[in-house]
Amino acid sequence: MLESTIERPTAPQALAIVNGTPFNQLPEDLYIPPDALEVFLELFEGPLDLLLYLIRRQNVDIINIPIAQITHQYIAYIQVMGNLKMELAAEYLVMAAVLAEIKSRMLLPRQTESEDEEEDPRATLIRRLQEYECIKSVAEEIDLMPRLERDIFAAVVDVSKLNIEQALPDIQLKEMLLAFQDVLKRVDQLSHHHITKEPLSVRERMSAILENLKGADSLLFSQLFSRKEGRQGVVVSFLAILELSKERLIDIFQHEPFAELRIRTAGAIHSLDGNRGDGGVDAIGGSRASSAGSSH
Amino acid sequence: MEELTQLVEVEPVVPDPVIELLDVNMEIKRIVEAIIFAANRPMTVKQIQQVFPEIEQPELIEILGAIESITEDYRDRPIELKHVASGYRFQVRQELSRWVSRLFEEKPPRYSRALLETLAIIAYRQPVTRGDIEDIRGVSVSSSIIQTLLERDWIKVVAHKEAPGRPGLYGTTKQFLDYFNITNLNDLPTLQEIQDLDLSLDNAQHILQEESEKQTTDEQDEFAQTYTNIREELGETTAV
Amino acid sequence: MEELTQLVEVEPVVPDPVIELLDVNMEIKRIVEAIIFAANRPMTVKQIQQVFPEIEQPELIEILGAIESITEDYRDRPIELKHVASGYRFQVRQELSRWVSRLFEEKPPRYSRALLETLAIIAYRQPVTRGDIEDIRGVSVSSSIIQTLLERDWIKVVAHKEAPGRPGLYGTTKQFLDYFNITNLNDLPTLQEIQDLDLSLDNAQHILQEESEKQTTDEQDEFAQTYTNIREELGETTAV
Repeated sequence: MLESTIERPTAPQALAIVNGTPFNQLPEDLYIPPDALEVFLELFEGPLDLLLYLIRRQNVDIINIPIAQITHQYIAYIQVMGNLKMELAAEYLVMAAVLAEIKSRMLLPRQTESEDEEEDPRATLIRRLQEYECIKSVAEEIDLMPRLERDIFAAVVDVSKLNIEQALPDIQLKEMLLAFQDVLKRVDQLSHHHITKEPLSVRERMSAILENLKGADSLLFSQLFSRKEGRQGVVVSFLAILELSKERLIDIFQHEPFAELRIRTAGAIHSLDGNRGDGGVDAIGGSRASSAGSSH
Repeated sequence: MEELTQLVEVEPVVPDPVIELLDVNMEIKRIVEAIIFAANRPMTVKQIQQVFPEIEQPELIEILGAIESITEDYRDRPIELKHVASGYRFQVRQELSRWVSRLFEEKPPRYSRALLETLAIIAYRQPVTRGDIEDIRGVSVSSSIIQTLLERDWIKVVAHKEAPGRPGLYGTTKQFLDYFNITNLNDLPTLQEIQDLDLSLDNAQHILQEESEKQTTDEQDEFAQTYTNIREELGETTAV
Repeated sequence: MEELTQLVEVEPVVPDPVIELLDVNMEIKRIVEAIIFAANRPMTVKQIQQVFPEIEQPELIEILGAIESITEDYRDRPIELKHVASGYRFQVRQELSRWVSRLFEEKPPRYSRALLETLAIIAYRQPVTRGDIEDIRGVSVSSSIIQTLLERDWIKVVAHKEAPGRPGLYGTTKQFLDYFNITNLNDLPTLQEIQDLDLSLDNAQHILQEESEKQTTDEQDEFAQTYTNIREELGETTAV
């Protein structure tokens, strides 16, 4: 009688079929608005949860589930929900089928032991309910445990004022050379660029001369040469001076005719602009001298 | 279970509680304290050791001594040096959280039952696949729950099961333990023992038959009762 | 908080610097300390006050007293309660920087191709302006690259070019030579050599051997050494 409730098609008008009797409308005192039912379903985490609820309402141990009764109630719920066109997770329907199977088995005369070797669906269900209940209860306990953000707050201490040295990236010489090789390849393709291949020592000396000039207004030509470097060193310095002059990075000038040549950075003119009083003449002389120098 | 084996590994214990306080090197202690404060994560003794330049690294035992001494120093202060799963951290004492929580406008995140149950299953039954979780809960587990747990670094894939599709096996992380302020899985609430099933079929049959007889008469009432109960429950919830 | 409700009824404390430490309400002090520790930003006295529930808010003067007392308590610890522009916060003492900084050391990032090219151009074409570098590279050079090279003391402004805007002329430094373990720029391969450089193992070896043979006849013996170094260096890369 009861087991037929699942298979029997519901009468179109019926809201629920309880014990084979269609309910065409919910009794007044049982009426739950559809949206409340939805809320109700959301209260449950699935069929096991709903079953647990139904069982606990009876105040019985899971082991002694009044299976027929629970099945009946469970299916009634499902049907009410189905009839209210609520979307019901498939799991709820599967559980209904499981319950119906258990019930039908119980109504049949007991089978021989050998056939009982296959797992008793009721035992399976009970074990699942027990396991789920255990998890459900520890989940509730875990929710109550003190936790970060809610009950536990880390002590925050500022470190932004510390002098924290960030490790700097390393470069291998070869990396730089490879990068430069690429640059040279690109430059070759853009033929309008021409990188002269003067010895590096000259370029280095150019930087060094400019560096030396930084501290002084000007230097004597002779101060740019060091006897210790020998002939080669003198040549390097001389080439560097010519190159600097050609690139208009320095001025070569004389204070008066036949005086020793002096060198200063081309930028020095600029700084003298600020002090017109003492440098105007020199500047003019300087630019003359520098053009003379580059014609060498 | 990588995580579990790590947990089994216990940090070296200070052997003699009587002399240790005297033995603590004050300079090391200062540095250890500064390191724990400055790190924005829990620090293990080993990690603290490695913050020291190589030639100046104190022994682990010295660091442990310092930690013990610092813990003692903060005994009466509103913050404490706490040992959680991934190391030591300073935190506000819990009895003051009522005050401190008011600092933060944002409400702390709340976690759904579905998420907490999923987390509990992973914590207690690890390593588990998503399928295992679904079996236990009786419903499918939404991807967003797994995603949230992974993003919070509470769970991770510890291995793959040799089964079709090679599903991931989930386990919990140290960050999960840190978040819940504990040092290892044993500190979680005890899982109730599942009662032994003694279902002699006779017995069951008997009871069940009785039940179903009773049911035929009571059925209507029970259903009505259940609805009433549920309605009450709903009344409670919706009232909240 | 019984104590606090009592406190609210009490007359505001007279700011007497002599007795104030004695007057500090210990419960308020604990809460103030916890609040400052838990806040992830500096807290003003007013902000601290407002963390307290309205009916339990201590007077500002009480909070100040608590702060003073806390500051005193931490006098000998490696962290200090510091008053900065936007309020009070705990910070690690400056003198422990050296120790704590190692906590934050990350794996150093890598320099970009653009930076390496810029550095090479400065080394080979010095003194050059940024404009010159851009002309050679065919693309603009970001200020941050120049800045990085300046900060590393690999390049410096050796002069300013007499041109609109008086652009700086960059050259390499002694530190640059030291970093690459060379004594002068001549130790670097010539432009021609670089252009011919083929970094497949055999060729590189070949060219460099040729070079080093040529070198032995040269007066400057140091060259040979440098080339050997470079060869080794190249050998290493190609072997990887």
